[in-house]
Parts: sequence; structure tokens; C-alpha cells
Amino acid sequence: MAKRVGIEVSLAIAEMAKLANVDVVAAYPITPQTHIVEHLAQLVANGELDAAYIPVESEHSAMSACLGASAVGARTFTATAGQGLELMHEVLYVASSMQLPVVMTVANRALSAPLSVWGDHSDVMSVRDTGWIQIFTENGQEVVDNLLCAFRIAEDPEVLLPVMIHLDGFHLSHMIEPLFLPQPSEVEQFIPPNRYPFPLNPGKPVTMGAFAPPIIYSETKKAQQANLEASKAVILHCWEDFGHHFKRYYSPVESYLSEGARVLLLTMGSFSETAMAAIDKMRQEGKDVGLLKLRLWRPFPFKEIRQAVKNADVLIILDRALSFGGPGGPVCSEIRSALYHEQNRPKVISFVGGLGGRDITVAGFEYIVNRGIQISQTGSEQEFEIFGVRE
Amino acid sequence: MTKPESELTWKDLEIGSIVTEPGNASQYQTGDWRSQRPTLNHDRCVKCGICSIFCPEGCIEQNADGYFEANLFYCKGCGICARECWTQAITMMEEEE
Amino acid sequence: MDKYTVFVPRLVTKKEIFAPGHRACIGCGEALAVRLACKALGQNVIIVNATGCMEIVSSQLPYTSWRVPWIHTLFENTAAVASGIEAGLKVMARKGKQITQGVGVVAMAGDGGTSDIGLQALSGALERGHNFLYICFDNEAYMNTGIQRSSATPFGASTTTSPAGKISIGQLTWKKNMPAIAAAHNIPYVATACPSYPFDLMAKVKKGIEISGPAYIHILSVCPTGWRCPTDLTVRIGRLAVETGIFPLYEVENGEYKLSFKFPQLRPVADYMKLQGRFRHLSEKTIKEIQHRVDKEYTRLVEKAI
Amino acid sequence: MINSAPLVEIRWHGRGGQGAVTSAELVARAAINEGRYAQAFPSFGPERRGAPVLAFVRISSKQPIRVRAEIAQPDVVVVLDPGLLRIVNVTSGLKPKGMLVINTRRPFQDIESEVKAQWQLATIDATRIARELLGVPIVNTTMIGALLRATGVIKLESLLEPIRQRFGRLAERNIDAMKKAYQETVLKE
Repeated sequence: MAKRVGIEVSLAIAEMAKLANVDVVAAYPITPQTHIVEHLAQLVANGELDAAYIPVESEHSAMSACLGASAVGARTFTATAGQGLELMHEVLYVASSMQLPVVMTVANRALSAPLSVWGDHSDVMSVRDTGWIQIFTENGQEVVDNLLCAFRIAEDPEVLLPVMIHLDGFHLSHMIEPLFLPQPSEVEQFIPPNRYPFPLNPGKPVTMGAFAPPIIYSETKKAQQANLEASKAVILHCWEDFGHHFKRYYSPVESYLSEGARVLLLTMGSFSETAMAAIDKMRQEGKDVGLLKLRLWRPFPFKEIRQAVKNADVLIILDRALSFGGPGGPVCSEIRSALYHEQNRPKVISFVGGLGGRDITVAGFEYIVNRGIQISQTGSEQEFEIFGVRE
Repeated sequence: MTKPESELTWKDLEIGSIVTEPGNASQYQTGDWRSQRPTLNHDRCVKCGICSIFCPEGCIEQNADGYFEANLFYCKGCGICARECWTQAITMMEEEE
Repeated sequence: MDKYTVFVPRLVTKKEIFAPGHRACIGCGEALAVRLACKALGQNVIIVNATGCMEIVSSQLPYTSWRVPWIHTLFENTAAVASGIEAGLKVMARKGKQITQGVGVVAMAGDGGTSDIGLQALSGALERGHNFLYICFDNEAYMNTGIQRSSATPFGASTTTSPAGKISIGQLTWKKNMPAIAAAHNIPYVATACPSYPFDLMAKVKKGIEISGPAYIHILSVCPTGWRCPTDLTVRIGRLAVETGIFPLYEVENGEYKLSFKFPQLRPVADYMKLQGRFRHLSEKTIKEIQHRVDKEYTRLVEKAI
Repeated sequence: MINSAPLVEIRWHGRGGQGAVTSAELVARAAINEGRYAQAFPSFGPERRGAPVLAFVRISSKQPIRVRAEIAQPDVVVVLDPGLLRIVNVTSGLKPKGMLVINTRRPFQDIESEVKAQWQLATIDATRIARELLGVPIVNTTMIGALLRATGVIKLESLLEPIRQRFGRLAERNIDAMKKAYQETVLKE
């Protein structure tokens, strides 16, 4: 039986990596990810986790070392945040393109300048197109559950793609809360050993990372796209199997009191919990409001999003990142585009908020919903509104 | 034999575009880059093999008679072998001659 | 000339690990150096290659010149990738997951990938003490992209980004001393080599891969394209670099310097420079200045060597 | 009564390095061990030794906690360092009838006269107890004793396991300090 413990989410992540018996951790400390890698280093130092902890000199090298370790067939894990993810940027593409199944947790953080160590999704959005499988989480339990799934999905012979688990910096990473950690035997049963099909091995030499002239580059990218799309079936199956084993269920788009609601709010990450509280309150007041939570960010769940919003009149989306000079929040613009060809589609209203660690309270979400409804009726001169900014 | 790139479809690619056939570049002819070819004067050759060690292509091989001859499928005609041959047994000839 | 040059077949394995069919320029000293290094490394290695000439010429999809496991990811991260491979192999062997034992890990990069953009990753990997060999193939500029200067470009060389002009003599800085930087990490083995001295090169590579801990070998690789010299002079010019003291061959074993070849009298640097178009614009005065600097540095090196 | 509220929110005031975050963590873990829902977290951002810091605890007996914001309107405020009273508005947002637990050498009545009547007050000379029993003026476990006495928000026994896990061989002395503080805490009955 899984044990219910009070533990800081960052430490639980490290404990889950230990349960997954990772072989190599290469990491560089950055707020608010530090507690994850500190605890991993401690687990290795204590002999509780038999892994190589490589204290690299930068995030660029962290991800690069992960590539190397993964390429020899090692189960590989790292964690980063904000600027660290930015410094990894080009390496992220390599991990996905070369199909190296690295698993990473990202304690989501705003981007400089000005420097901010606090949470938002600017870092997530800047790595949107890197070809990684990306999953949002809203509490510690979801983080560890999806981290467990991440190893299985990444290393699945049908997938072999890196996976990023997003958790909001501080709001999730630094929270001590109750959660269930599985028993080692349950983990062993749930994730088979990593059997990378073409590891670097002198017994069977392969060339990895050959370069592609124009005559073949498009084919490599088509293969990558097809592979990432196809991973969705494996992800869904993994969540289903996870539910079967652990009685906690995940899906690409999750809903809360959204059945038949004319107005839908969509959020991702830890803010979804506050949003739920707001929806509770508004429902009690008799308002026809529901909540959607985006869990699977890549591959993007087109079908599920269309299904989830098809009966709504208004869809209000709160992004925690800005696309400067662009069409509004990145998640919103994707969803809008996903709905463009639909016969029946809600009006899509874009808000950006919670930047650089700014909290949004229950009252804040109420405002967003009410204002969203208002905009849907009267229209707005702006493509999107930034919530809670002092004018 | 590896399929030429112009015939490969995306489905032909191995995961991560890995190349699983070691050294298959040896199918690729670099000999047509050459504008001059090394020719060996067997009388002067002492079969020391110094030409083979200095060949950037690694295409100079010892034949059954013990002479070192450039494999013209690969030889790009740099002339290092001729320059480094201390018995001056190798001369570079224009391809047209 | 190297004293072992005769009867090569008895001394060198015929096996070509770096297969022909690679697309290096005619007369490429770097391809030669790689080929020789691979002979010394043998087959129980994994090679990590930085972006650069050797990567481009050896791995055009769907072909590869490599007969050992080989990986290229990016330009500046070669040492970091190597450290992940080394750590991965070690831990998996310990956990009983790895079948092949005693696999050597070798990182290869050019001078730009080593002394410029990859310096941080290299320093990190050397400092952390990974058991791997890093080989820098130094052709003294970014040749792959069209002969742009790097920090390894010698003083006075004209490149496309340090061009000689009416008011400039070309590169205005002195070549970064990468072997000294590597040695400053207190690693067990640092060496310089040049394919014009093939047996010395192979012996050093063999030593580098066999030594436990990080090893660094800096190989001067003549580039006829970038140095603007005839393709048949590749080996000769490399030899002149050594004989003039411009690129002395030495080892640093556990901090102790040892010259590989001692010359009672160095040849004048002009002998080396006059063969290369990249130095053709230099005045007597500048060449004298370079001679002075080379003499000084060579003397310093001799003093350090036992 | 605070201990019967559906959601109790506690804010800790200390200085970086004094263990406010540890206190919060221990209390939350004790509540979780009791089968309740709880949450503990530091003020988000960089911390520096000596600088005033905050830590937060939420305890809920019935429902999972969905709010992750810093606590602006606490039910309880715990002050680890008496010096903070001069420089920080520790009662900021403290709910009416909320509890203020202060580490001070000064007599209860002195403090009481300075605190507004709308709040409850508990005082303890935690520094003295910590020095006596731990040999160092680190009051994190001691102040937990005072908090428990003042609010009854958790059972004293529930703290034993988290403290033992956290402090190892120093655990028993910390438990003694907590118990002593529990006994010596002064409040208006």
C-alpha cells in the first residue's frame, strides 16, 4: 500500500526519482528547483540511490550530460527552472530529435529581465516547440504521479521521447503537503527497465546525430512530428493503467463542474486549485460556470479540447505568460486556433495573469470570469487583458 | 547497401535518425574530386608504407606484391603521399594525361 | 622525420575506424589526425564529436564514416555529453546493466569548439574528473563556416573575420594556450601532437585513453583550405610548426612537463609562415616580432620541462 | 475556537536561520500524520540569514486545501524573535479573535497592554528554554509547544514522530523543549 506522507513536493520528486531507480542525474541548481537536486544529491550521498549525480557547471551542460547518459541507455533525470530552461533551450531540441528519453521536472519560473525567481509559465511557453512531451500538474500528488508515468512514457519503445513535468515554482515546489508515494514494488511493476534500442555500444556501433542536408531534413522532421503525435496513445494508456493501479485518474483536459456550463474558465498548473475554489463559490451563487484544466500541453489534445468546449458559449483562458506583440496568451492562441474550424464554438477570451509569482485569489478568478463574460457580450478593444496590473 | 538519401522516406528513418550501418560512408565515392592521381614507380618503392600513414583518406593499401597503392575510388589527389615519399617513388599526374 | 617512419605496416593496424568516403577537403590535416587517433583508440570506445568540420564530413545522413559508436549533438557541449556517457557507463556497470566493459570515452572538437564556445563545458568536465580523453583538433580558425578567426588563430593570420587590411595585419591577439588551461585543471595527462609525427600522436592518444581520469590532447591540424597552402604540404607544414617551435610537442604528466622532441636549434618561423597564404601579408618586422615571441615561449616551455 | 475551525491558517515570523520554516513544516507534517490535510511553505523567494522571514501553515480537517497563496489573514501568528515586534507589523491581517503567540522575556501583562484587545495573546520565554535544554537559542520546536498550548490545533503527541525524523539524536531534547514550553506558556484563560 502506498504511504501517505507530509513532504515538500521538491523532496517528493527526488524520492520518486529514487523509486524509479534513475541511473544518472545531471543538474545545475537554480531557484526554485534547488530542493529537488539537493535532495537527490543527498540520496546519492547516503547510498539510498545508486546513481551518478553529475554536478555540472551549467544547465546547458546538465541537459547535454543527460543526452550522453541517455544515449548509453541510462535512465536519466534532471530538473531546472526559468533561466535554466532557457540555457538548455537548444539542447532540448536535440533530446527530442534524437529520441533520447530524458525525464525532467521544471519548477516553472518567470524570465529575466527584470530578474524574477517566482513562478509563471514564460519558461514553459518558450520551450513549447522543442518536441518534448509536456504535462502540467496542479498539486504535489499530480507531480509525483505524472513523474512516475513520465519514465514509463519516455522509455516506451513506441515513444522514446523526453518528457517534461511542469510544476509551478514555489506554489508547488516549496509546498509541504500530504501525498501518497508508491511502494518500490509498485514502481517496479509499473515501469519496466529502460531498454533503449540503439545505445552507444562498441559491440554494435551506431552513429547518432548525423547531419541532414535539405534532401533529407524534412523527412527527419516529419518522422519526429508523427512520433510525437503517436505518443498520445501511449500517454493515454499509461494514465489509464496508472488509474487502474493507483486509483488516481488523469486525462489530457480535465473538467471541474463543467458539465453543461455555458461559461468555461481554462487554467493550467497550480492556479487550477484556486480556480476550483472560485468555481465552487460562483456555482453556489447560481452562476453557470465550469472549469477546464489543461494537463497535456504537448502533444496538444485537439480532440479533447474541442469536445470539452463544444457546448459552451464563452471560454475564458488564463495564461501565465505573455506573447509580446502577439495574439494573447500562448495557450489561448492555440486553443482559439484549434476551434477555428468548429461549427459551434465558444467565444474565446484571453487573460494573462499571475506573472512573476503574483498570486491570483478566489476573488481574482471571480473577476476574470465576470469580466470575460462582459467582454464576450460587448467585445474588447484589446486582444487580451492582463489581470491585476496597476494602471 | 544503404538507400540513397533521395529515395528515403520518413518511414525509412531509424529512430532519432540513427545510422545503424557502421562506416557505410565507404559507399560514397570521393575519387571524383580528384584532378591529379598518384602514380607509383615500382622501381623506387621500398614498400615502407609511409604514404599510407600520411593519407588523410586512409585509402592507400598494401597489395599482394607488397606495394602501397591508392584506392582511386576514394583518393582525392591531395599529393601528400608524393610529397612525403622519401624515395620519390610517387608522382602526381594530371587526370587528363 | 619521425624515427619510426619506415615499415609502417608492422607498426600500425590496417583497420580503418574512420572509414574512407568522408568528405573532408583535399589534403585535410584534421581528417588525417582523426584517422590516426582512431587507429590508436581501437574499437572499444565511444566518440563524442562537436559540431565542426569532422562532424560534417563524416556523418551526412544516411552515411557515416564511423565504425565505432559515435554521437554528435551540438557545438559547445561535447565535454558535457562525454561526461554523461562516462557517468552513465560507470553507474550501469556498477548496477549490472552494462555488458561491454572498459569502454573508453573520447570527446573530439575543433579549436573553436574547445577554446571558445566549448571551454566552459570542457573546464567543468575536467574539473569533475571524468575518466575520458578530450582531443582538440586545432586548425586555428572556424574552418567549417569559412575561416573565421577563433581564439586559437595565431597572431598575424588573416582570416575572414580578422582580415588583413590597410590598417590591420590580421589577427591581433596571440593564440590562446589551451594545453596550459587544461593543465591548470591538474588533470593527469595533457599533451600536444601533430599528425606529421604520427607515431608520437598515436602513442599519446593511447596513453590518454588508458590513463585513469581526464586527459587532454591538443593536435595541430593543418588546413590547406584555411591556411591557404598547397594540399600536398599538409604534413610538411605540420612538421615545420614543430621544428620552428611554433607548436612544440610535449606532454604534461601529473603536472610535469616533458618535451617530446628536442631541437638544439629551432628553425626560423619564416620557414613555416612563408608557405601559407594567411601570413603572406606580414612584414619582416612583424615576422621578427613573432619570432621573438615564439623564442620566448619556447624557452619558457623548455625551462618547465624536465 | 481555533482548533475547531474548518481551516486554520498560521503565519510564522522569524529571521532567516532561526527555523521558522522548520517549525511550519513540523506542524504540517504532524497534522498530516493525524490524517488531516495540511500545507507548509516558506515565503516565496530568496532568503538570507538574519533577515525577517515568514513561514505559513494551513490545516484543514475535512477538505483538501486548494489555496496556495501566502497567508494574508491568519488565524494565528507565531513570533519567534521578540526583536521583530519593533520592525515588522506581525499582526498584519490577523483575524479578530486571532491568536498571537510571542517569544519574549517580558511579562505577559506588559505585552498585553500593548496588544489590541481584539486579539488573544500567549507569551513564552522560548529563548531561555531553548538555551537551557538545547544549549542554543533556536526556538523552532519550543515555539511549537507554545502554539499547541495556545491553540490546541494539533495534539502534542503528533509532533513526536516528525521531530524524531527531523532531528535524529537531538530529537529528545527538542521534544523536552517543546513540552516545557507547552507547560510554561502564559495566556489569559
